[in-house]
Amino acid sequence: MDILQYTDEHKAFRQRLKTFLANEVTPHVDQWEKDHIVPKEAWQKMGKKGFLCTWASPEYGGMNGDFLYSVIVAEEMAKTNHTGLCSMLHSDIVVPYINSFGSDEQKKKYLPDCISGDIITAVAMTEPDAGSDLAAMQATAEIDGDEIVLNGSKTFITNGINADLVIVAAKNPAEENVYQAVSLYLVEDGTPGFKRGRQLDKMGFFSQDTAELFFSNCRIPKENLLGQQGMGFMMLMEKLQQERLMCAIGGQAAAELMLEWTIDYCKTHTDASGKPISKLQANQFAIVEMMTEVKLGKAFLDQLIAGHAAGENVIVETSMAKYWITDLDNRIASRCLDLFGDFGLTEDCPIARGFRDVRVMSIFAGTNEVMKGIAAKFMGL
Amino acid sequence: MDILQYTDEHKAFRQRLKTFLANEVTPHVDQWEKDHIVPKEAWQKMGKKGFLCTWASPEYGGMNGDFLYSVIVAEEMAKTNHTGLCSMLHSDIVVPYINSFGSDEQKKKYLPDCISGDIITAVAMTEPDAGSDLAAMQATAEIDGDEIVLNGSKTFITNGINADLVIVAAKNPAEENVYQAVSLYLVEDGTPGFKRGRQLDKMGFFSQDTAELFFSNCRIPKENLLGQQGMGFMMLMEKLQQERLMCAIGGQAAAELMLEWTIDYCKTHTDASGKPISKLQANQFAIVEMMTEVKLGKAFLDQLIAGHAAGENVIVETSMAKYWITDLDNRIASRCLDLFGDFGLTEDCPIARGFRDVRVMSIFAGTNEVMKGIAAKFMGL
Amino acid sequence: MDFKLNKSQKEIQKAAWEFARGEFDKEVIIELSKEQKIPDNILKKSGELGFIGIHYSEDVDGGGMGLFEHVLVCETFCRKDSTLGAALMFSGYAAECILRNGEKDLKEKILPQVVDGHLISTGAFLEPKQGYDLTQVRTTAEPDGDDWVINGKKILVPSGSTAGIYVVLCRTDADTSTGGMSLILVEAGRDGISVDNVSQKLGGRMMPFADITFENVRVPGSNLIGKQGSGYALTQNFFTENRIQIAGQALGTAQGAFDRALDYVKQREQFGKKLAQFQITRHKLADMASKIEAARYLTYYTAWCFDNKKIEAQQASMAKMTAARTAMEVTNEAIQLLGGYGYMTEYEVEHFFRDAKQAEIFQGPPAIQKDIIADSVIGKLK
Amino acid sequence: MDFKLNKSQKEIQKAAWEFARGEFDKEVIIELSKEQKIPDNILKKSGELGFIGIHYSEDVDGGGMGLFEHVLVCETFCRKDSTLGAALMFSGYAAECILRNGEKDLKEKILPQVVDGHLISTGAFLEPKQGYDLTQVRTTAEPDGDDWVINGKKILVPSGSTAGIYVVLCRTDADTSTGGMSLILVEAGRDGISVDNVSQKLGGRMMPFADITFENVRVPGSNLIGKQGSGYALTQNFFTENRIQIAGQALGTAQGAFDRALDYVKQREQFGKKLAQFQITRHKLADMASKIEAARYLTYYTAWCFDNKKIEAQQASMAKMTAARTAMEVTNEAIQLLGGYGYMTEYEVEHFFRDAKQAEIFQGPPAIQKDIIADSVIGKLK
Repeated sequence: MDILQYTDEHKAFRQRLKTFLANEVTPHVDQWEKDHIVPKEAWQKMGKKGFLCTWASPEYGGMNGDFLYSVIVAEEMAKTNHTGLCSMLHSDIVVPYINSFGSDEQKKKYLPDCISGDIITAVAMTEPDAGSDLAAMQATAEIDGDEIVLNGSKTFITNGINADLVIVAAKNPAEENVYQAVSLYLVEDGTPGFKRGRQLDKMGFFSQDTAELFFSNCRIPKENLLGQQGMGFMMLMEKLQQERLMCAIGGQAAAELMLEWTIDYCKTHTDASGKPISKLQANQFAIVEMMTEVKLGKAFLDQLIAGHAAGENVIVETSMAKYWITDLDNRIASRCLDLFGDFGLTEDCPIARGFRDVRVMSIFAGTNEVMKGIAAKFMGL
Repeated sequence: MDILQYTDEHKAFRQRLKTFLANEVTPHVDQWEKDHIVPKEAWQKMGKKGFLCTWASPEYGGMNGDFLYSVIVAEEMAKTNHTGLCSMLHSDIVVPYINSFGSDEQKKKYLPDCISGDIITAVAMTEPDAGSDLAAMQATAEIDGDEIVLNGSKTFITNGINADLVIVAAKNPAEENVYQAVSLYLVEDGTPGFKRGRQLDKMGFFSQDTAELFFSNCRIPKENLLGQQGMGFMMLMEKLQQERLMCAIGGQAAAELMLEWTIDYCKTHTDASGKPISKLQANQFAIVEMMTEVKLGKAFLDQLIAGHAAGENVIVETSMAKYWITDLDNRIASRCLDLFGDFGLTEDCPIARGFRDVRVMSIFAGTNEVMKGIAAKFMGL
Repeated sequence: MDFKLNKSQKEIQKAAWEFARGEFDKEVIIELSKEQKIPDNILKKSGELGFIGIHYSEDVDGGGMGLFEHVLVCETFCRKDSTLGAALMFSGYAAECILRNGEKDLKEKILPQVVDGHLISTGAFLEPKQGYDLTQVRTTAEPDGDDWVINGKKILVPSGSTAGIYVVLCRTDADTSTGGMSLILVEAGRDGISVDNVSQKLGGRMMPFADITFENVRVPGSNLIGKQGSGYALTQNFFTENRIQIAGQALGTAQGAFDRALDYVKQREQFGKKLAQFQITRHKLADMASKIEAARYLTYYTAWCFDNKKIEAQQASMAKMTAARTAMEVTNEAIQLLGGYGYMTEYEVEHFFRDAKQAEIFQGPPAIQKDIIADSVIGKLK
Repeated sequence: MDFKLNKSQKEIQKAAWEFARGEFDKEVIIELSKEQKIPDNILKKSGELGFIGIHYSEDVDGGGMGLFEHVLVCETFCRKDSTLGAALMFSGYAAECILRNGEKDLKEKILPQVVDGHLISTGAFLEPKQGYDLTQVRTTAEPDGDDWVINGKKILVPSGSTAGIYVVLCRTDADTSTGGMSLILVEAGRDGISVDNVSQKLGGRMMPFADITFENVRVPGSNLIGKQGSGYALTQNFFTENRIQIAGQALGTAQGAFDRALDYVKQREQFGKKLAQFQITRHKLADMASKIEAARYLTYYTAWCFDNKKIEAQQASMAKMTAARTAMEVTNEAIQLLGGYGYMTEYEVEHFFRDAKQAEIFQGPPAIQKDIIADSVIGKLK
């Protein structure tokens, strides 16, 4: 009994995407992992085929797809076992800010290129000393005539190197109420005073260009304010729900993928007696237990997706899904590796990359501890 | 976004049941727990109000309710925090054998009284030396003229003392293939040679009359064969799925109930500084983590109920739900008790009973290890 | 480091095991547990043989050994039976406050009776609406002539209905800090004491909780334990000592359930094999054994720290939390391995499970232990 | 029991810590880890200072101490750095086979070079399609004149590409039982050896795995280690010893990650408070500290058993499994406490986490350890 009802159109779209990924992404993944970046052409190819910003209006070149199209892309991308071509962040987290809060001019200027993949986007919230605590933000934006002057630094910025357009959160230093001080600004690549720091050296997510961004007297036109002055915090809060939901969707697909590989390995590898190791009772129980957790996650997530798509208030459930599923990823990665034995300690085992990659999911988009705090708050505890 | 669609009729039924339970069951529970049995009158009251065998045909006095009525009764009964009036076993596990496999005569003879609560039923499968291993069954049934002679003993029989009618599984000693040797028989209270042993002294389930049953040269008419000769094993296998699903449903409701009490306690009890203990971060996280697991179980179970009601093959998922949810019950009972502190060590704390009661759920209806074995088998491992 | 038990420790362990094997009767224990009673004769014998006061000094008829030896006996007794074992070894609950801090006269008057199993002692610390936080104790003891006059209510006092003496934490000073409290010995049966709300217990059924109300209860000034104003600190010290004892109790509870599960799976057949031949059973036993082994050396190390004056509160909390969690996990799995029989009273493991929960919660559930450990691990912040 | 480290143990611990603090450079370690290389100079210094061969007998220039002391150094080194620490202390991997069983001449020829850090050794045990089951080893060594001629393939040999000698488990007898195997020393670089498939590692990156193929490789008869036919048993003995060393490695890995997390939460502020002030952070640290403490005494006890000839395979498996699980749990939580920084290479805990996984899987993941433990716990069934 499926909770989500995919139409034939959805299914055909998924099939086209699978074919595209098999031809244009999977063969390059190992190289991208070595390069620690994905070439911009890959983004453009994806855009041209209609796989970016599937929800966007035809007015800008989009296909006006419902939320299930976003789900499909997130799931299938996760199954390419790499994180560099981070279309989910672009399509379902960053560009929606422009779509929801941008002026008509901004939309006309940016959306078509966002949809075609000619513009890659990023969002710059997190700062070195603030982490998940948005209220501790230090970056400033001051008005100077017709311009806005940005100063500050941001870190852990996904697509940080590739990004052509960055949504930057910064504070008005004159506003004392921190919740009314933050605004969002659009900063284009090449703006003087906007510099990218080094690509951060990390445990996994090798193909993803996570970077630091620096703004020093970076001047942008006033028109680059996104949405209303002082509403940055509200806009971030509003969009964070979908961001976290997308993390959960990607995490769910990753868990399914790792387990699928492991089951396949256990069925096709034998012990010294020639028996497939999937026949060992301890391995069977391990697989059943992991599969049960995967199915639990799936049912909960599907129900949540349906609720989110219907516009329900699902903040508690989204926080729960984000924390539980990304924790599940870590548990599954570790437990699957055990079934591979020493081979699992080499990068030739695909789960090794998974083990390194999923470890950050319980940290980004708000740590899982922050998720539990949000759930507690909205449960009235 | 609810997975199961309850109609207004369902909702009205649930409300009537709640009222009934509040008036006729809850006030007596402590006494029944002390008595280690529930009076037969309670069963009759329940039957007269239409809360037993809700699925049964109007021909026999039933209301022809869909599976959701069974779900409603199982859930609400679990929320009475006792296990003695075990209507779920009667309505959704035992009587369905008669309905599915019984002859017209048998149905006419027994179903009306089963529905009215004048007959309480039990099923006798488990034996002292066999446990979850049905193939190791020892009880025998031999044909002698127009009669069948039963010999053997059964244990852990729910409703064992109250039962007016017992479905007994026994083997034809002449049949070598164990899977074709078992048949089911209807044995009425008072049949010579049918004796009840002592009520078993156990950790919990105090109000439930779990007992040993003995058959020594117990003669029943040939007509008391239920279904076809030698098909007992198949019939048991067929019905076990619903039995295990019902366990999961009861377990889910128990988890929800225990957590609800605990949240309520934490919100209304303060620490020495006067702050409700629900404000302590560690308690908040504990509650959020438990609530997340409860919601995961609920989503998975609702999806499974829908599949089962639609006649899908859900054997893997049923095994998973039974093991995961009953394990969850044990985890939640223990963790909730911690939040009560020393008060949780007294029977005045309602979770204490829950802690003792739920501990058997991961054992009965097939241990959770058996569940994992079934799932592994049907997953093709 | 040297992990060998010395000769006397080995003899104590052996003597405790033989005593328990000879005297602990399953049927009697099950029956008395229902009635929440302790078998008096066994209590007295334990006393006579020196088990109860093994860690008491010789001047009060004790064994003159360390807490390490007490923990060894706790473990051994609870391995044989978790309910009776704990009830015997904690029959002197809180009398350690007198032992460690009392004046010579008070010690000599009271402790020999505890040691020989003729007097059950208890401590009355908790109060309504305070949780485990004892900084706000409201029971008062006021000096009146040579006496103390006590007023207030204590709740969830272990063995509250059977103990002959209570060690009571009272406020003796208008000062509301923790320095304004004292420990005072109160004999049961004094005027103004009422014992009520004796609760049916989930675990540890031979030590029922009760509430004790003191209404103008008068005791002599010499019943003060330790210095006036030291009550809070001495209570914390006692809790530290008691948590180590509970670790020993939990360890034995785990081991006893493990023993029974191991026996069972070696003889029980299912699906044509011994249960012990299934990999999953084997792995469960391996896990259980490993957890017990880890809890054991942490517990022993902690008891050794106590005897060598290296003890800190957080070490005792670690041992208590770890051993009790181990006991919960092991007893829970033992029930599962016994299947339906595991749930039945006569197979015993069900009461080991309930007693493990008692060990896990009593003297502070895990969250309380973690608060204590974190205080020490993190220390002062700059 | 006596849990005090003796004077020499304390000195060793102190010396190891000072050496590691002085010599282990974070940047160098991160850089060399990427290249999967060990810093030669530090390796040689560790040798010169006696750390590598601390548990070797004095006749081969060893320290003459026990495995306990080796474990202490493993723990201390890995606490400072999990990758380099393990690489140094396991630079003599499998040379213990020679130490414990070799003829005098062989020992004197080989071991001093291992002890002084000039020779990396390894053991070649696993073969394709065999898992961890060594009963079906197919690599053969046939006598030919005074030599052995070796043919076969070994996989996943640690430090396979950097080691100067391999201890190779071979079948030396047509007998297909485990009694038909022997350990033979093979020097790297002999004709017929090819080393390939050097893998990028997930953890333990200074000890890359490689496959080694032997094609008519000829070694002198004196390269036989121990008696002919004893190879399987000696390998199991070595695994037992090595698992205890891994327990020490895992313990230090856990402690090192804990240290870093503790430092971090004490200085990092979020939501207007130090992270260390949040109850949930405090409880995490309390949990981590308790787990480390439990793993520590189990590990020490197990090393003590080894030195006192009381060791059994299952005890080593318990220590290895427990300490490695602890390392996984603690390093995982350390990453979480550091948040985004925990994922970044320069904050180190990410490699402690990967190294913990190495410790958990290497020499058998938990399921293998449980099989071993269960064999002993359950014993023979009637």
